[in-house]
Amino acid sequence: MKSVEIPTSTQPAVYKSNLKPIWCPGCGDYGVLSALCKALANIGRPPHEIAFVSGIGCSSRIPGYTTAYGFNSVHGRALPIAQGIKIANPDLLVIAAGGDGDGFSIGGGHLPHAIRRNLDITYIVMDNQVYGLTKGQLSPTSPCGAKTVTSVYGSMEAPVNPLATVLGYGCGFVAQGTPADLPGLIALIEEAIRYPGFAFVNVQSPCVTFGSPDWQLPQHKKTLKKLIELGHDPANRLAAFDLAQQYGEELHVGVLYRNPNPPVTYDQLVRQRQAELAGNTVQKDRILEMFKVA
Amino acid sequence: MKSVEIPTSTQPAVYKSNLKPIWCPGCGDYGVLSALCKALANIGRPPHEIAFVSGIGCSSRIPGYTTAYGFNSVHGRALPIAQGIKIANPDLLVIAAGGDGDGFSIGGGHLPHAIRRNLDITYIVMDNQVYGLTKGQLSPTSPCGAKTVTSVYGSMEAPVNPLATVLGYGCGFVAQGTPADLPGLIALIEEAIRYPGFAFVNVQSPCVTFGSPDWQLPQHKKTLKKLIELGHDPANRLAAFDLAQQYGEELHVGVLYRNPNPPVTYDQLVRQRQAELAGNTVQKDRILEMFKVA
Amino acid sequence: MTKSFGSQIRGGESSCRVRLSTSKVLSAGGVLNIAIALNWEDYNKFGAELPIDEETLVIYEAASQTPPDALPLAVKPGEAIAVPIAEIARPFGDKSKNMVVLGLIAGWTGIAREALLHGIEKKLGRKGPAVLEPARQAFFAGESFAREHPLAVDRTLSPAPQRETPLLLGDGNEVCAAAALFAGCQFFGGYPITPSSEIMHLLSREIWKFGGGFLQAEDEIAGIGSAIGASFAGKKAMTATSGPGMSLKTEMIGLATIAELPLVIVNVQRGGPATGIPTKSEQADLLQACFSSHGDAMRPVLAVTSVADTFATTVEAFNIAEHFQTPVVLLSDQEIAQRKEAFEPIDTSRIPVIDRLRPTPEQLDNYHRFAAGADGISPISQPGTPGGNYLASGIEHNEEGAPTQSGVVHERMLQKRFRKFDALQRRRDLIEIEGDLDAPIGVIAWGSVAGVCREAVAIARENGLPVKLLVPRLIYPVIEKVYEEFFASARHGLVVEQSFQGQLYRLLRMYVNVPDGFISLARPGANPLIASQIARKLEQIASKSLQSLYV
Amino acid sequence: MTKSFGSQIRGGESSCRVRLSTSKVLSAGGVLNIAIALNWEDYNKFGAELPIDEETLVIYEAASQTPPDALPLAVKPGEAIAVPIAEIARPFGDKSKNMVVLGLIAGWTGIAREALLHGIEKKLGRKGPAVLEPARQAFFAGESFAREHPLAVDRTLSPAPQRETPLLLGDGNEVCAAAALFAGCQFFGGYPITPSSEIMHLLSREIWKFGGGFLQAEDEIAGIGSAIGASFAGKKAMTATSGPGMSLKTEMIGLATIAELPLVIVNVQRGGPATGIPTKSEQADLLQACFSSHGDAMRPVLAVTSVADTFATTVEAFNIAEHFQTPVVLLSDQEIAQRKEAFEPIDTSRIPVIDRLRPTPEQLDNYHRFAAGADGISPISQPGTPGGNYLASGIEHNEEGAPTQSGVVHERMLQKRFRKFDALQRRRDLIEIEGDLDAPIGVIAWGSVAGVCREAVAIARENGLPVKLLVPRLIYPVIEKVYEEFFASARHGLVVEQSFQGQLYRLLRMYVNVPDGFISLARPGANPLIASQIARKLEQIASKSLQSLYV
Ligand SMILES: Cc1ncc(C[n+]2csc(CCOP(=O)(O)OP(=O)(O)O)c2C)c(N)n1
Ligand SMILES: Cc1ncc(C[n+]2csc(CCOP(=O)(O)OP(=O)(O)O)c2C)c(N)n1
Ligand code: SF4
Ligand code: SF4
Ligand SMILES: [Mg+2]
Ligand SMILES: [Mg+2]
Repeated sequence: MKSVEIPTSTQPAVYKSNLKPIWCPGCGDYGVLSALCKALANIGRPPHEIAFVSGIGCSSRIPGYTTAYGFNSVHGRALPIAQGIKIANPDLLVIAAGGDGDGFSIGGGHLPHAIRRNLDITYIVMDNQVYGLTKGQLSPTSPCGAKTVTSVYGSMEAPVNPLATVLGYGCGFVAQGTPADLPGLIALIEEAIRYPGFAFVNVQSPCVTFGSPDWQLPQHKKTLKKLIELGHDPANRLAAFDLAQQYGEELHVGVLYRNPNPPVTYDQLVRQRQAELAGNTVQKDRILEMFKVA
Repeated sequence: MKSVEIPTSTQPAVYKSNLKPIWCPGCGDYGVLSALCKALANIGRPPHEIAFVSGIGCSSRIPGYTTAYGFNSVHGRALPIAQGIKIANPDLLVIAAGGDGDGFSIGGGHLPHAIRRNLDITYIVMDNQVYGLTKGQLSPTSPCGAKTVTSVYGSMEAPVNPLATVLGYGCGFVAQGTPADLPGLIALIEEAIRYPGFAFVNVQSPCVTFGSPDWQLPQHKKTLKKLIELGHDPANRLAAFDLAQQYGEELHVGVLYRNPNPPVTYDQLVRQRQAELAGNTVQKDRILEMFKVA
Repeated sequence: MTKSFGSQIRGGESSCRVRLSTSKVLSAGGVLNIAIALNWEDYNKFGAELPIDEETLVIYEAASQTPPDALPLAVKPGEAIAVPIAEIARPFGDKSKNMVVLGLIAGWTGIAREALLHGIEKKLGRKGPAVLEPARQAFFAGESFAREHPLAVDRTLSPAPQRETPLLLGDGNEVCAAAALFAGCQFFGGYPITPSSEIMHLLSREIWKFGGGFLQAEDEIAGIGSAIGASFAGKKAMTATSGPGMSLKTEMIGLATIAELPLVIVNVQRGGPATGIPTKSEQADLLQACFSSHGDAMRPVLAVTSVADTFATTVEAFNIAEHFQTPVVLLSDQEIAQRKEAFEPIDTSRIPVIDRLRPTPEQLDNYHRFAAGADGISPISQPGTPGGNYLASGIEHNEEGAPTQSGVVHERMLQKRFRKFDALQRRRDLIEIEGDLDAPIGVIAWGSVAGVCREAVAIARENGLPVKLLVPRLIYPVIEKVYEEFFASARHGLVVEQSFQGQLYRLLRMYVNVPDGFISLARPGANPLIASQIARKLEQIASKSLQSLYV
Repeated sequence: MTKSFGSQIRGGESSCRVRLSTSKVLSAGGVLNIAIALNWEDYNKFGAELPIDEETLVIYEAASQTPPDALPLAVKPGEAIAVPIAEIARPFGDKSKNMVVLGLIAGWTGIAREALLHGIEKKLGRKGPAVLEPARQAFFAGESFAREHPLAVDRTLSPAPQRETPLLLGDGNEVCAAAALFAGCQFFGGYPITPSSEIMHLLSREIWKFGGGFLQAEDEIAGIGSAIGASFAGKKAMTATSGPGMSLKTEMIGLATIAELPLVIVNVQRGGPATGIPTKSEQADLLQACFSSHGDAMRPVLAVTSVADTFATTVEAFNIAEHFQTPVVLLSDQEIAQRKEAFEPIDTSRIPVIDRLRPTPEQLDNYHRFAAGADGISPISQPGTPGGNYLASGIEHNEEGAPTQSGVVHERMLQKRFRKFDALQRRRDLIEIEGDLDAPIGVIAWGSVAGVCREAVAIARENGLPVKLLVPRLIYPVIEKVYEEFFASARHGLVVEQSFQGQLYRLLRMYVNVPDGFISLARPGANPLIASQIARKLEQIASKSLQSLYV
């Protein structure tokens, strides 16, 4: 489980590197970076105990803008790398992040398995319904009918519903936020990191350059609905699944689902197994004894 | 949409090739092959109008045992290939099939997209909760605690829940069957093929060689519960999602979910778009005119 | 025209190179004739991409307060003029600095004002006179400044001769997509990636009009997978990507090889490895193109050599794919793919289009999908054809398509799959050789670097060097005879390419005895190779090779 | 011992080859000394895998009613004896035919009864006397039959000398996994695939005991991805696969290269391409191992040469990975990986284990992850270390790890990443050379074929041919000097390998001048190469090369 000591002195700035973001002015990802640094400051683990992994995309540049041990890997592969890190060293606080394309398209095959394995990892998707870095193609969360450079006559596909998808996978912590509600987003990310197990946060992080005009921060401010105010009970998985159906139509922010009885995480099981079997260790210089014929 | 004329004379044997299956005696896949050939005979499309695609695994050998145009491709890639076929020639009846490993593990990244694109393809998974062809490793549907050659101390992972997963993806037709109830399985496969859109059938097809002893055909016969007898309404998606949670504990057979208002399929949209734009076709020998500078 | 951007997604620095000539433009060009720096900091961010030498005219913003003899440049340019660009532009609004610069250039070089004014009108006309008119005025202001400040060395260009047929304008990616449609491509499946995405963009608009289908897949594996499916279904199919996507497609390329399904795979190369430098050109995916699959698999590899050549070479890729029932890798590179080039109209009626061999009714009577004639090619049926039913597979199979474990059948099938490419050894037309066939010095180059080397060889020839040039459009299989003949006279020379390892040089060594006098001139990507430098290298080689005659 | 199965998953035909010798067994063997056919149909299903020649003793089931001079074999064997095996076995139950056969062999060759009886007891003892006793009786019955029917040519073997230390028994996959643990591997991430899965099986049991972690991933990309993650986190990590999985890992291998993360990737080769022939051996993934990534990427490629050698070579793979901070491809092949072999105990105390270079406290004061010394290697910090924080990435980066688009930095980093491998040119110990260094004839072989060639060279030497043998354990980078020296005397010879293309031959040509007298002897997989045939080829070469001396 993640350490929860909070040295009160930690400042968000400690988590910001001096690399200048390449993001366009006004990009939603600036807000995500701020919120994350604030949440980390609240938690208080020093940067060198954090491993922050991403794929490729505008959003996936984020680890480089923090002082954590960062890994800006290749497109779609943040989660396998993050899992390898966490198994290899469960003491680390492991965060994965990336775009909607990175996570639900090319990386979509890793998500169900990361979720069912349930390592204590927080996964933040900056969902802007478009491929930002490659300049505006259809993304898996682009709405049906969306006109982009690869769908000039309008997309003919239903979008991925990230919230329903991860609930279908049995994810223990599912939330959605937006930089339009920064305090809310900070709280969600903090709660996700503190959740003992795999936690998923979908952030509606608008692309000002290629994104849809009616899905930008000012719009968010107007339309967002706080789940807590809707009276949603985050312990109710079926209700969460029902609410999730409105993804893309309603902007729900808050915790959709939090497993009230989080199961033991995989990284804890790894430790248990290592401890249980440690007594059987053969000395390395006697390793060939396993090939002796009786 | 698939043709639904039924020439009454078609015999199941017409769909069986003379290749001798390599399956172990008693393997559940024999039943799936029978059921499929029966269902195809009921539908009556001739074998040369059928394209039958699979990945790699014991189960994925199935196209070779039929007289359809078969494609026994590589591990996990049946669905992308099937989609390419259907878009290229919507007249074909396209079926994809494979194992739990093939479909939910290595091929798991393709499933959400095949479902949201909603081409008129039927996908049959022979779910035996194990890797048969590679001789008994953990599969994504192996239950937690399962002991296999890669999990001698017991698996530490929650399994994939195929039914909940595809419901999370918004699949329009979701069913489960078992060769232990052959007439039921025939009917399910036939209904899936007739469903105008992407249809998913999970078949509990036991591996007699590496499979779990309490999940074999005689057991199935005893424990299976017909959804229709449970009074389940297949038009109720939320109820289906709720029932799906019992995957691995209860053996539900029947249709979990059938969209009562199937949307237009992608292959139909492809045709529409081709028809709409056909008038704009440039003569091939004048194709370079698009590079003229005004 | 080659554009280049800083790492910023939007905003930030960018540069644009334009090369103008009355003769054929063969490359983006090396050293700049005229360099314009709107500010020095951004100019220098592009580093070696914008090289200057002792002949360059440098025009820069006077507001930078840099004395002409203290420019922040490694080389002292021929002439440097500080122009108060911002000041001149100010009356005409924020965005008119570029117009002032156009005016300056028109003024100093005499480049056709009419055409420039026409261009400005085309670009801005529909935004209304409130936008257009200040732009025109800014242009005029630039022009007057030039007139009032003549250059030390006159740089006036004589007007271009009038052309009968106007040139076409496009970039390599667009031309590639158009050629695919011409070749009969009816399916594209792919996943966006810089710098190949424009192929996909164009096809996503146009392919429907030709009765084709399009899929933006969830990843590159699904992209090629869907194309393999479409090819199995009987359609000419294509996928396009860049290095990282190419790596992901590796397994599926092997599948298409053993299942003998026609398919064109375009790789628009960029800086590697891994994510590398996505927006810059490199030629370092050649060995991958030839050897990435596991097992003994063989696929032809073609490379485009200019924007215009992209048309014919893309059609050739389809023809080879269809005729030999094979995946074909078509290599382009960012330099060609994203460079807007004016090119001569192409006589498409002289470009043949080949379709795959279908079984005859007799063959369908007892159809054996993989039964091959002497040429290794077997007729391929398509779903929907009665009697043509067969099993395609990635498993080794016998003539009927049934899976096998037999070493004997395996060997027979490998022979079939390799033998069919023997015919490519006769495609001498797919290697271009220029210059005196008996020349003792040779240059071998491919892709966008071929254009640079054409210029380098022209320079060397003007200087009296006996140099010939070899540019393969079909790179693999290596057409051994052609190289042997080339090397028969040329015992010295260069294999020039934009990679660190010198991949073509190594590839050639595998199959032909490359003379020891041939040197690999290999530079990694991002910065352009420069024709004059290559020409200088040729002179060194020439003097050494002459020496060697006397040893 | 090499087992082979028909295509049936369970049931169906299977064969088993055992090779016994008092000297070191170097390969699975070619032509059989003794062949036993329980029925001819199944025997012949294995085709060329079970070759027979004029000296083979064939024992077959009398019930098949085949006269000894009408056996369904291409070659007439030395002697053929029909034995009523089923009849003899009948009293002892269904499964005792094998025991009868063991008795026959013991009877005719004199192979140690005691050991055989001990083996039977070990195998069946715990099933109780009701199983054990009939088996023993069946063995005795076979023995008596043999005693009563002496062979035409005596085949009695003299008893093996008593050994001081008993041999160890294992297959290549198990030895590879054990070596990984010895080398300090603490993470395995992978996906099952024949014929590599046993590496994963063993590690899934044992790695925890060494404080390590294990992940059966959802696919090969995630398998290598998790291993890259673990390596980034500071642990020695490994993944293992076979051809199709290797193809899928292509992109991630490039990532490990540019991010400079140590990693061992095992590829147990099988028949290709695509799914190919999963259960048979081939050596056709070599060029892929060297060149599959896009971009200029370089990784060392090692190959094991026997079951026993798998230990040292696997440890070497880890040492190279850790020292050079690089992915390493370790090639094995099905023949070695799944062959049970008895081998001499290995003195592990003489095998060094090397760990990656960590930054010193001073270096951590102002840590630049990719700042390299002259040797190109930079100290690598691990998460959890204060001050060592850095950004690993697949994007080209500068010394600090910050992303860059600069061609100049790109070139500098490429130089660093290639330069570090210069040191491998000095690792002559990773190439084994046997025989007279001045021999005019040479053989080069790798992987399991090295063992076959050791035998072939021994035969050739016995016949008086002056032959030497070169077996690289480090195949790539090609240690040029060693080959140049080898070729200095040997101007004729063979490069022997089990692939269609002759991949090692081509690879060598890329980097060294292979004499024209060196011929590629390349045969595709599934069927074994045969030492005597290679020896014969050497004789041909010898007579030709001698001729050439007189030309
Ligand atoms: C294997 C591979 N395929 C494709 C790409 C090109 N590519 C880079 S980022 C990206 C998608 C970006 O979209 P998203 O993940 O939503 O991130 P965003 O830029 O919108 O934040 C693509 C297709 C790549 N780098 N690697
Ligand atoms: C890329 C790749 N990875 C791994 C394999 C090895 N492999 C073949 S089938 C299989 C899994 C079989 O399990 P499943 O899909 O459930 O089918 P089953 O045999 O149980 O019917 C694996 C891992 C392969 N052929 N290709
Ligand atoms: S392109 Fe869009 S997602 Fe990318 S930095 Fe700009 S605004 Fe952000
Ligand atoms: S191993 Fe299992 S799944 Fe495979 S054929 Fe045998 S019984 Fe069927
Ligand atoms: Mg996005
Ligand atoms: Mg299975």
